Amino acid sequence: MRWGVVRFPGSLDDTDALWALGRVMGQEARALWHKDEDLGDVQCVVLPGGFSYGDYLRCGAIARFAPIMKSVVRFADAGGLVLGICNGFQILCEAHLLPGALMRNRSLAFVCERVHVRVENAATPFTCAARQGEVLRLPIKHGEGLYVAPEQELRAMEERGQVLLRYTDSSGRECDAANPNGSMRAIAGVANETFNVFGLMPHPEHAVEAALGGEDGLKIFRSIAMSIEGRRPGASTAAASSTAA
Amino acid sequence: MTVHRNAEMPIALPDEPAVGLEQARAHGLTEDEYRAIERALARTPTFTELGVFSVMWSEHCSYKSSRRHLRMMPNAGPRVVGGPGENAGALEVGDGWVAVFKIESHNHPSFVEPYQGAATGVGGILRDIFTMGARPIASMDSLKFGAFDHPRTRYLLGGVVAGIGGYGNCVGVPTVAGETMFDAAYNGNILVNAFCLGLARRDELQSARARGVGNPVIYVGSATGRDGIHGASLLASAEFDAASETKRPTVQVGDPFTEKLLIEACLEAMRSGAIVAIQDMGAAGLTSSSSEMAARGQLGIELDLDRVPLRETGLTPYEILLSESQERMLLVAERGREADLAAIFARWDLHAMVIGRVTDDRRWRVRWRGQLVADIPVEALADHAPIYDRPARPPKRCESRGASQLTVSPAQALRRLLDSPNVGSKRWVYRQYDSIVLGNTVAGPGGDAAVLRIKDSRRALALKVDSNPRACAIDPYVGAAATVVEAARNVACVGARPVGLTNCLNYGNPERPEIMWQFVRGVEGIRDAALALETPVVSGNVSFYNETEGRAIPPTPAIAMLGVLEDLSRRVSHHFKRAGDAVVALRTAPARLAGSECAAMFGIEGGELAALDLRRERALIDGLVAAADRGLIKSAHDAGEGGLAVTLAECCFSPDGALGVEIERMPDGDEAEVFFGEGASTVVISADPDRMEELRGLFGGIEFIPIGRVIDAPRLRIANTGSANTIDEDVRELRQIHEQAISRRLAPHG
Amino acid sequence: MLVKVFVSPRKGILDPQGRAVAQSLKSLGFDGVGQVNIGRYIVLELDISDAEQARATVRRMCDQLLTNPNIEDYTFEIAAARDESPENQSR
Amino acid sequence: MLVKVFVSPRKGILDPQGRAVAQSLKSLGFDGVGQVNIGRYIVLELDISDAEQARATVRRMCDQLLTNPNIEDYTFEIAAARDESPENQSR
Ligand SMILES: Nc1ncnc2c1ncn2[C@@H]1O[C@H](COP(=O)(O)OP(=O)(O)O)[C@@H](O)[C@H]1O
Ligand SMILES: [Mg+2]
Repeated sequence: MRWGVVRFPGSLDDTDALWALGRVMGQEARALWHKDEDLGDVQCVVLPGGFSYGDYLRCGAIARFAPIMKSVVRFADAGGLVLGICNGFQILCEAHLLPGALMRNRSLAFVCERVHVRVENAATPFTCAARQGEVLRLPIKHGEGLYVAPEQELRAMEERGQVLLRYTDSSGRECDAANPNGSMRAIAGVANETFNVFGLMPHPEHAVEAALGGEDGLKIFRSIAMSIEGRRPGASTAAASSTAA
Repeated sequence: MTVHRNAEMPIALPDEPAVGLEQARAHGLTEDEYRAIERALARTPTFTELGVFSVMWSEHCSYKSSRRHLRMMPNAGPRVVGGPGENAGALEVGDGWVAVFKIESHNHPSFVEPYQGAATGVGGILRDIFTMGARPIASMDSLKFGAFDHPRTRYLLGGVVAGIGGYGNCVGVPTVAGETMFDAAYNGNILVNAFCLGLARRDELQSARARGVGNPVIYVGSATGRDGIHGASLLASAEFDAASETKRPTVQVGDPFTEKLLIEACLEAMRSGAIVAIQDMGAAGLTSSSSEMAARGQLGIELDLDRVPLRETGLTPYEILLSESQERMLLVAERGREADLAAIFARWDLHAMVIGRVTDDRRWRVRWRGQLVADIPVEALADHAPIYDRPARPPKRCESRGASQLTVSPAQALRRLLDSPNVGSKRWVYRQYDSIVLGNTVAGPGGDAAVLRIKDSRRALALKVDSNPRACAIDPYVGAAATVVEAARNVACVGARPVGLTNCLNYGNPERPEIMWQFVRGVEGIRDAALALETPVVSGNVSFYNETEGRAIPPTPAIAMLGVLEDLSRRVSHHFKRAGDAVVALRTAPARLAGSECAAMFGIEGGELAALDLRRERALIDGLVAAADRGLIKSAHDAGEGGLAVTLAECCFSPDGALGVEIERMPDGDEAEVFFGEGASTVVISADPDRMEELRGLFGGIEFIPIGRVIDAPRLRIANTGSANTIDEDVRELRQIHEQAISRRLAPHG
Repeated sequence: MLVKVFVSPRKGILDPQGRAVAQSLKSLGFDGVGQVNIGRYIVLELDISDAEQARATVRRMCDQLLTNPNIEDYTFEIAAARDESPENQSR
Repeated sequence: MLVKVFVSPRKGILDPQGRAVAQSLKSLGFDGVGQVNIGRYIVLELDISDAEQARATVRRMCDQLLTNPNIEDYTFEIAAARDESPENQSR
C-alpha cells in the first residue's frame, strides 16, 4: 500500500518511519512536505515524532496550522487513515482530530525507555493484527505525554472503545508504576469516534527490527496494511506476525 | 559594497573608550600582547580592533598555552582523512563512510546557568560536526559534579542533564553514552564536556578554507544579539570567581529548533555544490569564523556589518563582531550561486544574507555605516597569536604512606559501593536522553560502550567517553594514559576495534607551573597510549582555568574513543548469558586501592597506582577483539569504578535477572585490592567451558584467570580462598541498590 | 498597544507542574503554600489603535493559537485596562 | 491570599518561543503583531495575613525557585494590589 509521512520543520522520526515502512516492511512510503497541500494518492498519512516548530508554545500547536494539515483534515473527514506518533499525536489533538490533550509528564522530565502497552480494542484498522489484550513492548521518548480529557469525555471514549492502548506492566496488569508519564487512565493511544484517526505516544517505528529492540511495532503498521488491503479486522494474527519482515 | 582605498584608516567611533595599555589589560591582554598588536597594525588599534584581538588571542581561541604541547599527539594513520587546520579530523570507517567526531567543554557557562550552559554546549559541538559536511548521528556527555551532598549539586545536576536532553532530544541526535561522576573536588567548578559524532561519504567532506576572490560571504541562522559577549572566550580564559556571576546578562540561550533547520539546510546546500567553505560562528562568533576561513585560504575578507541580521537595535560594531549568539553559520559561496543557496535556505525558513566578499590582500576588513572600523592582517588574528612555553614544575609531594586497611567486610563494602552515585546506575541521567532517534542504536547507554549500526552495511561503530581524575591527581601521566586505555577497553568489550580518539583536556590555571606540569604530563600520557594502541588523535579541546578561589580541579582529561565493529552480529554485551558458562578474569596487573572509589568512600589514603604496561594493555584489547570476532565470548565487562566485585555483580544484572555467579577463587593478592581495587585493566568475560584453551591462546602476555561459573540462581557468591570473608548476596537486592543510587538521593524530601 | 495574556490550566484539569512546584516550595520550608498553578504569560506588541477591535483580535489569537481551550483558560489586559468581557473568566 | 507572579524572559535574552509564536501569528494573517515574549504565569494560594511579610516571602520564592534570575525577570501581585517595589522592574 502507499504511505505518506509528513515532514514538518522539527520533525525527527520521519526518516525512521520511512525506513520502517519502506525498507523494513517493503511498502511504498514517501515523504510529504509541510508546505505542500497535495497528499497525492497515499492511503495512510503518518504524522511522525519530533519537535515540530521546536514544540514552542504547546506541542503541536503551531504545526497544526501548516498548509498540509488542511488536506490531512479533509483526508481524515473523508475516512482516510491517519496515524499520529508522539508529536504526531500531539498535533492531532491540537487539530481537534482527536479528543483530549497531552501535558507535561508527571515527573516533569523527558523519559526515554521501553514500556509495555495493552491492546484494549483489537477491532480497529490500527490494531487488527494484534490480539485483544495482547501486550506490546514499545519505546517511548517524550516530555509531554500525559494524556488528559474531561472525565465524562473519557467515560464516553471508553464505552465507544476509542482507547486502543493502555500502559501496563509486562504481564498486562495496570499499575501506577507502569504508567510512565501519569496519563489519565494510563492511556497510551486513542482513536477518534470513527476509528480512522489514531494517535499514540509510543514509537512503533522504533520497534520493527529484532536487532534494535523488538518488532512489536510492526503489529500497528501491519494492522493498517491489512485493513487497507481489505482484510477483515481480526483476521489471522498468527499469520500476520509470522511473516516478520 | 564600497571598494577599499589604501589611504583609508579605521576610525574611532564617538563615545568609544580610548585605547591604550590599560584598556588592553581590561580586555585580558598582557603588555607584550598589546605591543605585538601595535606592531602587527603599525599603529594603535581602534577599540573595536582591540576587542577583536582580545578574543582571538584569548586562551580559548588561540590555544596559546597548549599549542606547542598538543603537537606531540599522534594524528596520522591509515584511516585518517581531512587534515589538521580543519574543524575536526575524520577517520575512514569502511564502505566509503568517514566518521567525524570531536569533544568540547562548556564548563563555566554550565556552572553559571546549568540548563542553557549545557544545552548550548551540545549545540556548539553539533555545529562543529555538520560544518564538516557530516550528518551528526550520536552524542555523548562527560559530566563532573561536586559532592552529592553539596548544596548546589542537585540543582546543577538537574539543570545540566535537562539542558543536554532539552537540546539533543529536540535536534534529533541520540545521546548514546557518557559518564557521570560526583566528587568534592568539583564543588566550585563542574565539568560539562559534550561529544558529537557525524558520518559523511568520503567525497562529501566540506572545507573551511576560503577560495575565490570576489566570492560572497553569506550569513545564515539566528539574528545577532548581545549574547555571550566575552562569554566563552573570556570566561574560559580567566579564573572563575564570584565576579563571573555578574556576567549574567551575557547568558546564551539555545534554540535547538533553529539548529535542526540549520543542519538540514546546510547539508542540503553543501550537496548543491554552491558552498566553497563553511564554518560555524562559535566563540568570537563572526570574527573567528571569517578570519579563520580567510587565513586558511591565505586570502582576505571584507565584511559589511550593516547587512548582519540583528536581534536588537543599537548594537555597536564591537558587539556585532564579538557576539556569541548561537545557531549561526558563515559560509563562502561560489559567485553567482547566491540565488540557489537563498532558495535552499528559504525552503527551511532560514534567511541567507550576503554580508561580505573574499578579497585578495590577506586583510580582515570591516565596515559599518560606510566607515572602516577594523583593518587587520588576517594572519595576525588567526595565526600569529602568541604561543607560550609556560614553565612546568612538579608540585612537592607529601610522602605517600602505604595504603591503610579496609575496615568493613567485603559484603558491606560491596553494598556501600553499589549505592555510590559514582558506581550505581546512571539511568536517572540517561533516561532523560533520546538514545534511539535515527534508528541506529543497537546498544545505548547502560553497557560498556554504545553500538551504532551503519545502515546498509555489516559494520557498526562503538563509542565511549571516560576520564579518571583520581588517578590523574596521583600521577597525571599514568592517569591520562590509563584513561585512553579504559576508553579503548570499553570499546573492545563490545567487540569493536578502537580506531581513533578525541580528547577534552580540563585543567587549572596554566600560569601556575604545577598545573602546567600536570597538563604536559597528561598530554604525554595520551600521546604514549595513543601510539601504543594506534588510535590517532583526530581532534580535541583544551579547557584551562578550571579553578575557584585558587583551588584547581584535579587534572581531568576526558577521552572519547571510536571503535569499528567489522560485523555487527559479533557484538558482545556485558551481562552473563547462560548458566554453566565459565567466568574468567583477564588482568594486565594487580589492581590497587589508590585512586579507587573504595578508597574515596572509606577514606583509605596513600598507596601507589597500579602499574601500567601499554604492551599488555594492547594485548588485552587485541585479545578481546579477536575473541569477539571468533564468537568465543558470551559476555565481556570492563571493571570500572568499584572494582572486580562490583563488576561481577553488574554482570548478573541481566534483563530477566535469573542468573547469578559462583566464584571459587578470586585472583591472588590483598583481599580489599582484589575485590575493590581499580586502575589496572581487569575484564570479566564468560564463555563456553569447552572453548577455554582456544580463548586462553588469544590472551598471551596477560593474566587469564578462571574464577568461577555462571549459575541459574540470582545469587552473587564469592568464596575467597584463604579468607573467612565471603560474599553471598541476592542479585535482585544488589540490583535494587545499584538502580537507585542516584534516584533515591533526588527523591523529593529525600 | 501592549497586550498581556494570562493563560492558566483549566480548573479540574490536573497541573503536574503546579503540583511539583507546590511540593518543592514546601520542602524549601515555605509554609502556608496552598494550591499552585502554572500557566503562560504572553506579552505582545499589537499595532491596532481601536481598543474594541484590538480586544476582538486578541480573543481570536487566543482561541486559535495562544491557548488550548480544552485545558486552558485565559484573561488578558490591553495597555493597562483589564478586559472584563464575559468569556474571559477571571480567577 | 492569592499571589500572581508574572515571569518573562529578560530583555535582550533570546526568546525562541516568542519568535516562533510571532511568526505563526503573522502566517495566520494577524497583522500589526510586533515582538512577542512568552513567560510563565504562576498563581499560588499563600496563607500569610501580613501583606509586607507576604511580599517578602514571594520575593524569596521567586529568587529561589519560581524564576531563573539568569534569564528571567518577574513582577507579582498580591490579592489585587500590584507590588511596586524597585527590584520588580516592570516591562
Ligand atoms: N552522562 C551520561 N550520559 C549518557 N550515558 C551515561 C552518562 N553517564 C553514564 N552513562 C552510561 O552509564 C554506563 C556506565 O557508565 P560508566 O560508569 O562511565 O562506565 P564505566 O564503568 O565503563 O566507566 C555507560 O553505559 C555510560 O554510557
Ligand atoms: Mg568511566
